[in-house]
Amino acid sequence: MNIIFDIIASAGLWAAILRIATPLIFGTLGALLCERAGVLNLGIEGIMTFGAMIGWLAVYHGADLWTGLFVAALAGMVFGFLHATMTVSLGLSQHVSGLGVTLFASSFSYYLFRLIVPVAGTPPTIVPFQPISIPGLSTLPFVGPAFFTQTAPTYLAIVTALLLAYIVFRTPLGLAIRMTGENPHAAEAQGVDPVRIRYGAVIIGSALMGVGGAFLTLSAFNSFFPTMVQGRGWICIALVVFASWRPGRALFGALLFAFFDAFQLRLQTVVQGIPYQIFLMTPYILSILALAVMARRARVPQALMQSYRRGER
Amino acid sequence: MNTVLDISRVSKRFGDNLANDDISLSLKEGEIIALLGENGAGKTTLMSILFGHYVPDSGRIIIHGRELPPGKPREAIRAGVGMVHQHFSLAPNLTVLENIMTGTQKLWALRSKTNAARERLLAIADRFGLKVDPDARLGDLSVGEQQRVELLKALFNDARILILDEPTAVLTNIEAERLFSTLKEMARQGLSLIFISHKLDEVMAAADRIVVLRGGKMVAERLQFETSKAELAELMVGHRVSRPVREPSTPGALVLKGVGITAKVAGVDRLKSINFQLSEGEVLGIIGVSGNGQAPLAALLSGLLSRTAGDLMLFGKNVGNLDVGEVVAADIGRIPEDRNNEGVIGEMAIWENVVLERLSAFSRGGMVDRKAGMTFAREIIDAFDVRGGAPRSRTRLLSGGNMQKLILGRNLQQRPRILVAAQPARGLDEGAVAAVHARILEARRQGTAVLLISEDLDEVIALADRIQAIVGGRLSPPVDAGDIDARRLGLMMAGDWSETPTEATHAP
Amino acid sequence: MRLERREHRPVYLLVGTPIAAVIAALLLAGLLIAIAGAPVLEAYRRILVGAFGSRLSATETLTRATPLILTGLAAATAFRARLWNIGAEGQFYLGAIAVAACGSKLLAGLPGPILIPALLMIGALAGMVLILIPLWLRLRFSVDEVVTSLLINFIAVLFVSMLINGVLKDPMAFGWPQSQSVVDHAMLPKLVARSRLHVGFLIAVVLAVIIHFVQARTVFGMQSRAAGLSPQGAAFAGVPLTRTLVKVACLSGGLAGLAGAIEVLGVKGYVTTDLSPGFGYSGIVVAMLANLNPLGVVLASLFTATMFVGADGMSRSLSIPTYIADVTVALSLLTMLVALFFTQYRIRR
Amino acid sequence: AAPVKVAGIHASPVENAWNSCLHKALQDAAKEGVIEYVFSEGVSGTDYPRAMSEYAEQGNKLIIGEAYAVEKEARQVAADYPDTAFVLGSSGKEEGSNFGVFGTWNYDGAYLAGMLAGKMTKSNVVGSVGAMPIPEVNMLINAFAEGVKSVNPGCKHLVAFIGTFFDPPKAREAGLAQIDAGADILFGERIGTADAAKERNIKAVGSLIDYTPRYPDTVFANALWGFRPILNAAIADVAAGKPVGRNYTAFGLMKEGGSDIVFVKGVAPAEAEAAMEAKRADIKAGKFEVPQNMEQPK
Ligand SMILES: Nc1ncnc2c1ncn2[C@@H]1O[C@H](COP(=O)(O)OP(=O)(O)OP(=O)(O)O)[C@@H](O)[C@H]1O
Ligand SMILES: Nc1ncnc2c1ncn2[C@@H]1O[C@H](COP(=O)(O)OP(=O)(O)OP(=O)(O)O)[C@@H](O)[C@H]1O
Ligand SMILES: [Mg+2]
Ligand SMILES: [Mg+2]
Repeated sequence: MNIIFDIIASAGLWAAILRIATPLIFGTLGALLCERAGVLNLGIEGIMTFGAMIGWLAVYHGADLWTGLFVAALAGMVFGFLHATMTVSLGLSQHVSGLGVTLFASSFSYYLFRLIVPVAGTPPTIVPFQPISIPGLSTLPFVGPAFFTQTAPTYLAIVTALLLAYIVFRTPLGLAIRMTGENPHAAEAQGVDPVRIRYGAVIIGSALMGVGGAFLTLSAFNSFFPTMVQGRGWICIALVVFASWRPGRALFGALLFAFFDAFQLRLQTVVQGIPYQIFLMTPYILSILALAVMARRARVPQALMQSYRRGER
Repeated sequence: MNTVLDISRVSKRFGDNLANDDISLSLKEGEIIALLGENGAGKTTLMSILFGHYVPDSGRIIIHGRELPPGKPREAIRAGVGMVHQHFSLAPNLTVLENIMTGTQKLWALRSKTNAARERLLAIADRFGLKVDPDARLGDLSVGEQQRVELLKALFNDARILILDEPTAVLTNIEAERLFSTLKEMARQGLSLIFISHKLDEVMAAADRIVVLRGGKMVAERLQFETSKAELAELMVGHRVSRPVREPSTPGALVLKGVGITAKVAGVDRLKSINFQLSEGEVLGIIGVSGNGQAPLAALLSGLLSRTAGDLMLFGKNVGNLDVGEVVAADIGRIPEDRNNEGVIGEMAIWENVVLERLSAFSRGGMVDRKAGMTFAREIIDAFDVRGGAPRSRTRLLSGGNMQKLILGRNLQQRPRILVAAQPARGLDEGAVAAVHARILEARRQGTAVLLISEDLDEVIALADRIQAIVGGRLSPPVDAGDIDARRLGLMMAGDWSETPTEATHAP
Repeated sequence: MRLERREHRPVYLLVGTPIAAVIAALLLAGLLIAIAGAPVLEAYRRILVGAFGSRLSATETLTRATPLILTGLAAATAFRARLWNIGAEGQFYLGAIAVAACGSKLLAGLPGPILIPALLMIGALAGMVLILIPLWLRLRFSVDEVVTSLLINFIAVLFVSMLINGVLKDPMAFGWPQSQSVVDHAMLPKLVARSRLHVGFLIAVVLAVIIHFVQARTVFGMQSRAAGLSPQGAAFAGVPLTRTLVKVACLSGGLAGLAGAIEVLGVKGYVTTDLSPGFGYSGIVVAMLANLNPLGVVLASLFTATMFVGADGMSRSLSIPTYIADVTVALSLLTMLVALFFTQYRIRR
Repeated sequence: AAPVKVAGIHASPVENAWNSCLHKALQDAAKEGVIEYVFSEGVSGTDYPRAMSEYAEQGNKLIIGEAYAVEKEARQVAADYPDTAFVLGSSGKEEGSNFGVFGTWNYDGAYLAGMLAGKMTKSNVVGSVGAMPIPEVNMLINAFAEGVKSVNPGCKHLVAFIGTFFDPPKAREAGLAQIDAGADILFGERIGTADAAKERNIKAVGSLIDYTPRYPDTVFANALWGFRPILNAAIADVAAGKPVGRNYTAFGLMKEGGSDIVFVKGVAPAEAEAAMEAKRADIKAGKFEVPQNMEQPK
């Protein structure tokens, strides 16, 4: 018990939570935006991979870090556009289109990476985002090192979550997005074009996914490796449900998941004799338990995964 | 009065189906037009074109002298067109206010003006006498309230031209009357209205002018005072129709009896100690305002809901809770209220839909007997005049009336001993209603005991031998159809059954 | 521009569009091959050669199609009843590890003709057990099974990893964590000598035919389809929804578990954590390509395997990055999806 | 002589440190004109045997790769193509005349690096981050721990596995977790660990390749492993028509010149460096053997 308390009381744990959570926050917000408009985007895993690759590549070729993030967002948009074309315009199955995008985006990013970056020992590096100490706050005991010495994209992720919450619940655009996800026919009957809303949500959502991927290569690490996204995208899909499609809760969910992960990494170093796989499993198991508790209250967007073709009934 | 709307030579084709064929129509300020036609005549299509849901193949829509760009609901709304859809276009998970506000403000505004919108909504609601709670979750509202929200939506957008697609199909007579008085008030305040209906009474009562479509063509246009129900019915269908009349009959043996039945839905008592009995060759009508327990009663007798108390006697034997299989096996036919979601599975073939509920009879050793199923489907199609489909074609393609005939057919073809029919004629055109009623009376003549659950006074009076009202989950004592008039029935539906003659046991 | 559902599907479209899709995918892949500086036409020839040019490549293509057929069937049967089983990957692994455990120790004493069917059953059972978790969560707590079955994949793979690092670890193994090998007489007979092609391929194809028959002809098939198309309508018609769902889940999970079992008994003989290069996920795509038709699943799997094995071989013979194989498969899936769409719809104006 | 046709099959992308050792050696040999080199990377276990067969059928004389996840099938393929030489990374035994094996035994260097680290730690806690507890990783981490213990018996050694070969950000997080738990020197079996050390301004030890140029002020020692000696031996055998069914591991040992430690002088205390150099000489001379412990480190 004492060990566990020590771990929880260490500022390092909390700083790690924010770091680990950042790509998840971006990814979850992206997936959430898509789903709020009624489109499941299983392309996330591939889009994050491509974002990680292309963002890094841009910086490697001389762009600055923010441009790198922007390039990743743009790439996400391109894949979002592809997914939207297939699911919104053509009304193809959202599962399959998403898995197809993942398959394509990830293999394509490996292929491009291999063509562009010559293989030499370990992959080349860039100078990633550095932690920003927020004056005044970062020197506070415990709280300072725990929460106020992160890199800029981490703060951006949190701001994005709050901003998205505001947009979804407090603006006409957000209402239009929600209506499209609940009943696109009703949206259309009110003069809101569900096709455009869905395109917009999927494209912007995918941009966020791209940024989430780029965080891995531009802040969490400094070079790109194939397969380095390691299922983080799928976690985001689960987190959206966990969050009952609310951005604020998505932020919380991502932090909770990151807590389990950061915690198990620390527990491993002090608790011996338990297979390490058990530690790695905990975040997933706890997510499922949390889902079981939350599910009854969660309100799924009613038109999620339903294609909308104008003039068809 | 000046013309506010001109529909000019509109045509629209779906595949091989010419849904609208060169239709022209104009609407004046303050005028109410009723659009009439059989199921599938093209009414909804025409209105959808007007509102921009569909793009016409040819033709133009002119509002206040300006041509409306095709296929843009937004432009239609801006031009002052409001539409209340046949199938509600609402989001159950959002609040009333959110449903109404969607799309009414600049999409890129930094903040929703929620308070202003709420005030405006309340003001409009007040002006037209349409009370709602703006912050209620829409899914929690009754159908009638949802209808009101649909109207408010249009009014909120400053609609000057209001289109209502079968607004009363799911309303009770009382709700419908209230709606029409609101509509007339609107017309008085200068709005122009087009409404679609199959109910000739309300058409005659509310419309200034009546337009009839048949097979996509406009076949007639009459002023209200120069026509009659009979003429309209004939114009619609193309030949004379008259609803069948119930002949006197003597009921046979008692087949179904419920004593003190109580049932819960989602933890709440929806049926409260009800009593009823039903004999061979008679029709028992259950009348009531929507949402008073009709659905649980139908579900209970269809094998979908268990009772928590009370006895059910089937053919003189006390039975426990029945499941669907047992109900079907006991020769009880069932016509569900919601034909699109319960009655049929649209994506399945017609033959599959007719055998699905009696697969045990149409299978051997786990194998479906397709041949027998196909033959059965063909029999029904022939015997019940189901038009527009072969046994193998998808059921979704049938029109509402034909779908209903199919459901009737699969239940009646094998002469059930009991028929539980919930809202059997809802949403059907005059010809189809007559056909359905004839079938039910035919079954009665052959000795079937019919339990008719309906919100339509005319229907119940026309078909039922005895009538019970359902109010708040309770059943009134039965009254003889011969002794009753619309006024008394109205009172009973409001829960006042003190005047009813006490020829049967009182509900406790 | 507007889409319109076709009333009739002309034969030239049914034949022509898939061909057009393959051509489009190859053109796009050709672009990427050209970027890598390789001769494009030669690359196309090599893809063909790589997939069917020799006994090796042809048998390899069929070998790789085998697990895809089974996971594709798993997805197709579940999706048809609107059970979104994304957990085939985990079920695959659980089926595999169950077979490895029983086939190496517990039942190893049985004679082959009994052992092999028993092991196949055990693999299927393991898959069933795993799918019952998300199913139970859905029935009991109404938790969306898309997410739970997806998450369980990760847990299943970690669980397998734990076993092959622990109790099931092969003490005689050469070091890497791997399960003990199943006994030799538990291995499925080869279809072609000196190749990896095994009887499992035939089993998969026969199962596809059987499932097609079950879905088209039996009471269960009709009920599960009804339950998927309209739960409300099916309930009204007396289809026992829960029971049907459980049966469908067992079938789907069983097929995915069987896929894992057959991969172990047919090819590898033991389990490692890289037994499946995403067969569970590819199965979903294959199923949708096939429009959830079991016979279509066989074709779609063969198509996918052909593209992969062909492009993989091509990358080796032309020395361009291996990842071109996955890119080509992804492109063909995407173009094929679009092509199938245009057999059902047409664009007007 | 004409260059030998060699194919490399890498289960991981060639960025992976271990694969990069092979890849680089093969590329160098190709540049020198000794071999003709083609390769595939990211080849999954399912596809690995096919890649072997295809390369064999394409007429490659020597196939270099890793059998770890496909031991059984790899041997089967070798039996099917008796005219092709296969020399694969494996912890198992050679087989027949054309299936040779090699292990990655750079634990000598890890032991020596441990000797430096043991004397450098101030917190008396060091940490190791590994991918998965496979024998060669275990051996490496155990040797490092053993080296630390030999000079500083009271030093605590933390171990964490991240469960995957490819998640540098996760390796970094694991490293940070160990630093938070008090470690002030990290042994990074995985790339990513040194990044944690760099961020917290502590020192780190690298493995397989020389990480010092990548982390100049952080990585002060590396347990190097060179594949070239193994490759040369295999090429020589193939060229001479000798069977390759033998174990090439020894060519990678320190005393054979295959592995070594490189370190930045002056980072560790002078007497620690001296003690380490003495041990290094002993190992090279065969006077000292670093214990081989394949058990999962605790
Ligand atoms: N989107 C569509 N695609 C294909 N066919 C359609 C579509 N909409 C309507 N139809 C067909 O056009 C015809 C006219 O349909 P419409 O909905 O306008 O009839 P209606 O008069 O409103 O009937 P009801 O009284 O049943 O509401 C019908 O045959 C219908 O099946
Ligand atoms: N399972 C349920 N959970 C919550 N509310 C319910 C449930 N079933 C019915 N209700 C609500 O109870 C009221 C009575 O419904 P009921 O189904 O008894 O009436 P009904 O006559 O069938 O209604 P309608 O004809 O409008 O479908 C309605 O307002 C309905 O929304
Ligand atoms: Mg209509
Ligand atoms: Mg009702």
